[in-house]
Amino acid sequence: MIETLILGFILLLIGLYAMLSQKNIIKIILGFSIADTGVHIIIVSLGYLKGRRAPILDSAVDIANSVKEVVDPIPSALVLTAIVIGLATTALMLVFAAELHKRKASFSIDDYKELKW
Amino acid sequence: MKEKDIKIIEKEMKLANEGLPEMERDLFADDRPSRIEPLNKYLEQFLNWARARSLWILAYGTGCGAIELRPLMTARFDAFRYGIAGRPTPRQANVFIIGGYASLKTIKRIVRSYEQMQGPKYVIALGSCTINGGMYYDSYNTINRIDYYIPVDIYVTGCMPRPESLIAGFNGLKKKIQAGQCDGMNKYADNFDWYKANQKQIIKDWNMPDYNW
Amino acid sequence: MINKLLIIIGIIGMLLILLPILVNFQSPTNLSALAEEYVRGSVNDLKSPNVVTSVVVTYRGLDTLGEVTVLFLATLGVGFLLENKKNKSTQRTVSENIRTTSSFLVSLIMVLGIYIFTHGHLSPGGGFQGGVVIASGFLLLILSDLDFKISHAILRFVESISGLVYVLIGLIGLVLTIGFLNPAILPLGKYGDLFSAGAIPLIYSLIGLKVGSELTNIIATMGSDRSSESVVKEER
Amino acid sequence: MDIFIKIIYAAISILVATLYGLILIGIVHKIYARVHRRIGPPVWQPILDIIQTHGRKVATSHGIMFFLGPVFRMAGGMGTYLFMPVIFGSVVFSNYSMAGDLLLVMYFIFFGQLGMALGAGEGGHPYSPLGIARGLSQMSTFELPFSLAVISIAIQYQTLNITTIVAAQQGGMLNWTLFTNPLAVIAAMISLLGMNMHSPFSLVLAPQEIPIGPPIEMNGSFLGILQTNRALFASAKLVLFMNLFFGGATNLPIMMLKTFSIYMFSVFIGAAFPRFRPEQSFRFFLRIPTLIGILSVIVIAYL
Amino acid sequence: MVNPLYLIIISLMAGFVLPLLDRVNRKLSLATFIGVLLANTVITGFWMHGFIQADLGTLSFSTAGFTAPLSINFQLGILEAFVLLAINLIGLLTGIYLLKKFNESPLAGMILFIMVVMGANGLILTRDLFNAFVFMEILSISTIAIITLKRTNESLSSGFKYMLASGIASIFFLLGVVFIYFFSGSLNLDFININFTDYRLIAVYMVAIALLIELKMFPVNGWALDVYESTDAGVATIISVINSTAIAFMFYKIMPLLPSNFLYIFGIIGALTYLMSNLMGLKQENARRLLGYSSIGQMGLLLASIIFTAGLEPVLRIMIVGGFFLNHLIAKTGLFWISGLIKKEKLKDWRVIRSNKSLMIMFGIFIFALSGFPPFAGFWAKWEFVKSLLAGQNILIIALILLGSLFEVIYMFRWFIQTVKGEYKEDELSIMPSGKVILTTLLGTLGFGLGILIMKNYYGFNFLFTLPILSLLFIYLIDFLPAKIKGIMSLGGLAYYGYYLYTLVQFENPIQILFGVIFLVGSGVNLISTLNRSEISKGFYGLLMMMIFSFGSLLIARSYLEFFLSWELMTIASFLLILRGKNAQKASLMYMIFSIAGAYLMMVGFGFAPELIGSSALITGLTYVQLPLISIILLALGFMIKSGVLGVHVWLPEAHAEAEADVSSFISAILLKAGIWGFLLVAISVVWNAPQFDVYYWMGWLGVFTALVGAFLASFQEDAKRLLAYSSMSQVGYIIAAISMLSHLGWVSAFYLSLNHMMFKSALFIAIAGVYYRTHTRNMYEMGGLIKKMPLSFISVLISIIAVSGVPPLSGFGSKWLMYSSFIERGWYLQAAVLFFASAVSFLYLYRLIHTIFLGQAKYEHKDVKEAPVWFIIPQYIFIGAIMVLSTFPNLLIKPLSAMASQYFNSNIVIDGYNVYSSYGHWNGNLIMLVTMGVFIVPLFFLILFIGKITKVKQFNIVYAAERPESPQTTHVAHNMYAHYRKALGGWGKPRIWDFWHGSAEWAHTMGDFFRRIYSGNGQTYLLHIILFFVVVFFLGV
Repeated sequence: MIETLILGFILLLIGLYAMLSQKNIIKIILGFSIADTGVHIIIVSLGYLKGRRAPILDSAVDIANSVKEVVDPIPSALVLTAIVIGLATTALMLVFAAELHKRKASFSIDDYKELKW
Repeated sequence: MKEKDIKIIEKEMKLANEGLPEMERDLFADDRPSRIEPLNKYLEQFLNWARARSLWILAYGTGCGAIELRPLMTARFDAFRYGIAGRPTPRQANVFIIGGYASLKTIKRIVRSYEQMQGPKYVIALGSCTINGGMYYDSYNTINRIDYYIPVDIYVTGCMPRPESLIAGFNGLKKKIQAGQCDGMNKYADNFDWYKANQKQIIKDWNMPDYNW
Repeated sequence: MINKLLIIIGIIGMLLILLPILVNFQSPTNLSALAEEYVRGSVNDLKSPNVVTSVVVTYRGLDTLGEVTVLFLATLGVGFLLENKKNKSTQRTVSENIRTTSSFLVSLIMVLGIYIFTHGHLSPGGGFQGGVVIASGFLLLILSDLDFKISHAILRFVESISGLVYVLIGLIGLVLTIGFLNPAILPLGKYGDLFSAGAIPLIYSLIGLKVGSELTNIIATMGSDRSSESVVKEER
Repeated sequence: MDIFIKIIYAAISILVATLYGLILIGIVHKIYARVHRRIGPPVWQPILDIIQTHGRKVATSHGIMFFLGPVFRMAGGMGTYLFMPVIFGSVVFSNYSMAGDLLLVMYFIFFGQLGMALGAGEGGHPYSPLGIARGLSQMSTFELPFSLAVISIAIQYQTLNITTIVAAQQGGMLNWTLFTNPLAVIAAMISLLGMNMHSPFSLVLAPQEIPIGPPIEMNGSFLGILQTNRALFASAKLVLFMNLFFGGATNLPIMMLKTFSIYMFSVFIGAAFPRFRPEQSFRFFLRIPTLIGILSVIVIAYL
Repeated sequence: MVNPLYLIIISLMAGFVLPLLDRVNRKLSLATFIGVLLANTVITGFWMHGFIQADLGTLSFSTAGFTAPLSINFQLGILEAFVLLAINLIGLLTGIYLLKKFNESPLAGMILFIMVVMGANGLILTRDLFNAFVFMEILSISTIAIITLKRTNESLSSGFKYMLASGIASIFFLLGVVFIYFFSGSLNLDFININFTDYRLIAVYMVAIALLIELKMFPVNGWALDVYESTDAGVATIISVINSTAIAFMFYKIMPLLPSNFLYIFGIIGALTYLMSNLMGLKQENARRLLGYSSIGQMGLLLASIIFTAGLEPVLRIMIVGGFFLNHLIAKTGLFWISGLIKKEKLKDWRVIRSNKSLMIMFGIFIFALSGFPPFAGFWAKWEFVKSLLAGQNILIIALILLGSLFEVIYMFRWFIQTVKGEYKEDELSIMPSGKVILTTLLGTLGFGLGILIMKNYYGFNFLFTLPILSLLFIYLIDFLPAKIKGIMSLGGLAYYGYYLYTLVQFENPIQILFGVIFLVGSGVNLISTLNRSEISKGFYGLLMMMIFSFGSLLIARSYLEFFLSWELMTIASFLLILRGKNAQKASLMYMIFSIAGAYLMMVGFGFAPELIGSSALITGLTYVQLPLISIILLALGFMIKSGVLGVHVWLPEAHAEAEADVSSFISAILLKAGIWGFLLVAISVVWNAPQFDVYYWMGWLGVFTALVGAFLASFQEDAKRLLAYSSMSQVGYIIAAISMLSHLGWVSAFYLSLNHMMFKSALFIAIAGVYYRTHTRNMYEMGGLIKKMPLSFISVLISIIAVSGVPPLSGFGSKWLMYSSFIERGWYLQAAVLFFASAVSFLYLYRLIHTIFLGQAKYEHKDVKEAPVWFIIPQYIFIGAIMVLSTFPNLLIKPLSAMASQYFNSNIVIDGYNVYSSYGHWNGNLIMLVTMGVFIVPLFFLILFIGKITKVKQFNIVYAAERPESPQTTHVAHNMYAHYRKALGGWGKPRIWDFWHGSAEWAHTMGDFFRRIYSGNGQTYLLHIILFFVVVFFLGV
């Protein structure tokens, strides 16, 4: 489904742009989340087949002819894992942000360059 | 005498070099000058002949008489035709011209330079000042008689003596040499203690070795 | 300025790189061979109507195990970072309405969560979804009930035990030489039943417990950590 | 038996060369005197001087190397002389030229200089090393044009053997290297100025700066030997140049005539020019004469 | 065998169970922790063993009861087993290393550590792309979390930067994987069978870029540096080693998917990373960050090697990639561990390591290993890699890698030297836990053993070639003995070695015997001078014997590799020997840098060279191959660097001057000859197989000007040893020019001069060593008048300088005569003139040497100086005796030398009795000697007869303008003796070459400093780098 794919790409780019341009760490993390979501949307929309149903073979689906009726289950499976991993990453990022803030009372990424060169 | 005693005496014969700082005494020779006899009469005569014709002046202008050496060596009087040539170092010269009065400062250098000349060596004393002090006879800073300090072979009188008289003096020296009468070196060695005493009496800050080899 | 320019160049560059995919994108008309295999296999081999669940729990079970691990690691990391920072000072008050309603709702949410993960192989949903739902229940409790204290020890215990059992179930398959994480260690049962599809419901339940406890743990840890504010105040 | 005769011949040869060299120095004094409008000493004055120096009754020695320095110097002079043929075709004056070629002679020149430098060095007088430093530096610079000239004639005659080189120049004046390879001769003659150490290249003795330089502590017989060697060495160098560039000599008078003429070249230049400063001298040799030398090699080798 | 899935299962179970166990007892959890790591290691060890025992092929292990495309499968082949074993072993060791730390910190640390190892294991094993993504996430999340084991502001912020970068990377990876699935319909690497062309390219590109980012390629690696700098040493180890390795392996797995042009670009990026990170490392002063730069560089190298060895046969490929990998693994682990033990940030503060000898040795081992020295794995890998790159014509990559390697050597050895030579104060001492030290030592030994293993088993080196290393080890074992005993043992060993080589190995070519004499007999005699050592002299004899035996191996080497191996061993030994000097820091560093540069040139040169036929010694083998021009130039340059030819001579004076007194003679007299030996070998191959372009003509010019410039520089030195060093340079110039002539007479003169130079330069250096031993100064102007105190030394110096100067009648003239004859004969006229000039200039320094030391005015402080010790006198007089004999009977030498050279050229010298005839002239050494003695004796007797009464006067009895001298210092003309000459030379006298190298060094540092500014420390900038990198590389590839 091209529309959702475009949406995914837009979200990805917006997320990346936010990560690059925003100085606030929280906003950067948000940017990451947006980009991540974009990626998830892209994954799902790649697996979508027009006019088909979710890959749950209950009574609504003709089991014998199921391969013709359901969408690709793999991207769905993948996205499930990806979401959880994204969640974990985001959580860890946020904790880092909190911990950093605790030390310098600043959310600006420019303030955290003690180490360089 | 036993050999041991000779050694002791030889050791006593060494010069003390007391005027020198402790550290430097080792750096100077401490032998006394000694009398040297000619080996062979005929050889000596031949050598004296040659010595008389090859007089090398120590180019050290000790006093105002040194001014006369320039015309002597240059075109007008040309002493080189007699075999008289200048030498820049006492090691190689055999004639020392005391060019007039010797101040207390100069006498020290004169003694040192004289001692560093290799014998046989001759001294020509120039002008009255070297004989009796001349016009500086009563100066507090000049010595009156040079031959108290080093043996002189020829005096050339005058104040100043002209180059002509200097040449005459050289001729006299030559005759003396050829006759074998110029023995200043041995005279100095024989009377070394006397000369040294005289020198030390007049040179108060004696900071040289006792004999400047 | 140059920085901004470079960012824009970078983003435009990305766009240019990604654009050909969009331009050439053609929605597939058929499932890929692998997907077809999965769809058939889910029915025939695993007796699980939810193909996604089959894929997640069985075919790509190792992924799921890894995913659980990632979450576990995140929990650990969060705990590791925020440790020894217990600061209970709070000035917030919560209204009676909210407290009452939430305590009522929580039990429903919990039941829903359990439902979701136990029916993972039958209907949309599964261990993760159920776990998240359970955790949201706890979140509600934490937000609404100020005195609510959840025991980290219990959470960890649940977390550990469920993780351990999950691995052990997998291990049984390996020991029986039918493959690591093979749900066929239990009878497959009848297609469409609650107790069917072998160990899938069991695994999903464990995952649900684990995810629930892990998320709760994260939330609780983060929630209990308000020390940052006080530090800021001191600094000012 | 042969070898003893050879030794006697060599002794005669050296004696002649030394006497000739001494007279040559006497003549130079005379010429200088005439230039100064003086009468000057008799031509045998150098001989008298040598007798006088040897006649000194005492001598001071600074040590073994000081003692051996003049010996080295003399040996260098004698060796240099002995390793080349003096008179073409003469048995008496062929010396020990069979021991080696031109390279040997060129390097044996250093033997005496090095020994003397060591002897003078042990004298402990600061002027000695100053003079030696100047001398060595200058030597290194005039060796360059000289070596170029030597290489040039080596290419020309296809040999480094002095006797062969002389032989190739026989049969008329136009066969001399002077005419067949003038560029090499110019380069070599300019470096001869430096070799002879007459002003303007009298850096080593430099009477007004470092009075007589290295031998300042030398006295008595040491000086006598040095004086003797100066004569011998001068004639040796002149013989070398004569052999290489001026057709050699077939008998003694011609040899004397030729060497005298070569010597006069540097003497007259010395009488007319004041002394260079060291760096001026070095630069001089490294510029024009070197270029001429290079040119001579290029002309001979590649044109 | 155990299913590799257990690697994952055990770790996971442990991870889940540990929180419970920890409630019971911390000790229990620690035991579990170590148990898991141990179990991993044992499992992989068994697998590795199994793969070595039998060819099991590649095994596949699927999960969930389904086969591959359906389920996720693991693959285990020998490659996987090898990498797994390595990282699990390092994991185990690092785990032990960190045990104390873990005991004190929260439990999470341990679990995270296990998870890092597990993630790495999974990443290596899995064949499923998405599964790889999961493991990569496990790996990076656990790594990031464990970074905060050391809780500082820096580690937190660097961890955050890491998160951002790896977040982006994981987005790329995920997208890439999904696209791959979308295009190919499969996630399993074994089942992806479409080409990713045009718009599909982006799929694999994204995956690859994500891996490159995680691999910390330049310039997307700023965050990694921060992490390395800020985190705990053990954690840095696992990031540098375990994490990176797993990802590199992942990259290896996806390589088949990538189009070749992109692979090439990635390879270049790898090489560029190696270059850039090492360049930037130059400017670094923080030890941990420096290690970070080095780690990143090594990863770049690893990546490049993975990519560029793709076409090779598997064993060789494992050799190269595995070699680099193991080398990096061991060395970097060791260095990071040491950094944890030292607890010092600044490089120069590492000098406290001197308080712990074994740690210091390990530090050295790691540095040498990292710099690619034999016998460590990196050496072999680099050798083979360069060779294979050359076969593929990848010159650019070689240039990048070797340049990078050079920079690495520079900073590594600068650090090493600073560390082992720096003085430390007692209060700086840190107590180092012995357990960790033992662990580090174990690791170092492991690395060493591995290298030896490769050497023995892969290449099957002869015992003789391992002898240098074995002798070092052996003497290290008996190092507690007094120096004299060790010295005598060494002499005995050397004598037997020489005998063994002569009788049993049997040289194929007489030239080998000549150089054998130079190398072994020369060393033996020089060895006598070392017997003067009264202290124990720890390490000295080991290194010395290592150097000498490497000389021997150079002689008998039969292949390029044998030669190069011996060459590098020689470099190590000589470098360490030089380093033993008191102020040798700068000198030894310069020596090392130039040696390494030379070695790299040689390596490339050998790479271009065609294979040798048969197994005869190199000197025979090279005759039959035609070296290409480039090979000739590179090899010759490499050898000339070692001989200190003009332009690259700057190391030479420093090394000679600053080495210990008795070492300098080895360096000058013998080590320089090793360069000559190599140069000769190249020349031999050119003689019959002349290349189109007469490169040797220009080398001749180079040699000639080396001689001239060396002579001038020697004349302007104040330091006696430096003077001799420049003199050596000058002499080597002669030899090089003579060899370059490629003519019979030229080679005879080169051989003659080589042998002569060995003798007189040894004598001179030992004499100066004796003087230094007594006066404790090398400045010539501080000496003077020593002839009366050290007459024997004086005589030996006198004879030697006469021999150097080439004044007849001593043997030096022979060389001069041969030289000029050959030059004129060959038609090199202007060269001959320059040599003439040089030899005239050499009088300047020779006189200066002997005058300012032995003549002139003695100083007060040297009043009580005695003659040099007898151990210095004996070797001098052995050499002097040899010189005298050879001077009197030159034919003893000329005849065999002529025979040696006539193997290659038509002989055109005629030897008739004592006469030697060339086509230009002749020379009779015996007669010259007799005549000279005669003319010497005549004036001597004359003088004795006529001198009259001699008064032996003393030092100050000089005419001094009627005054007495003030002091010896003001009376001794010594300082700046040739000032006038320098003035005359004007602009030519300026040290331009020195300035050039200084300028280059400065420039490199400035460049390093300039480039490292991109690492602004801002996490966002790093993100920008990543995005731009992504875009730029893509468009580059397309």
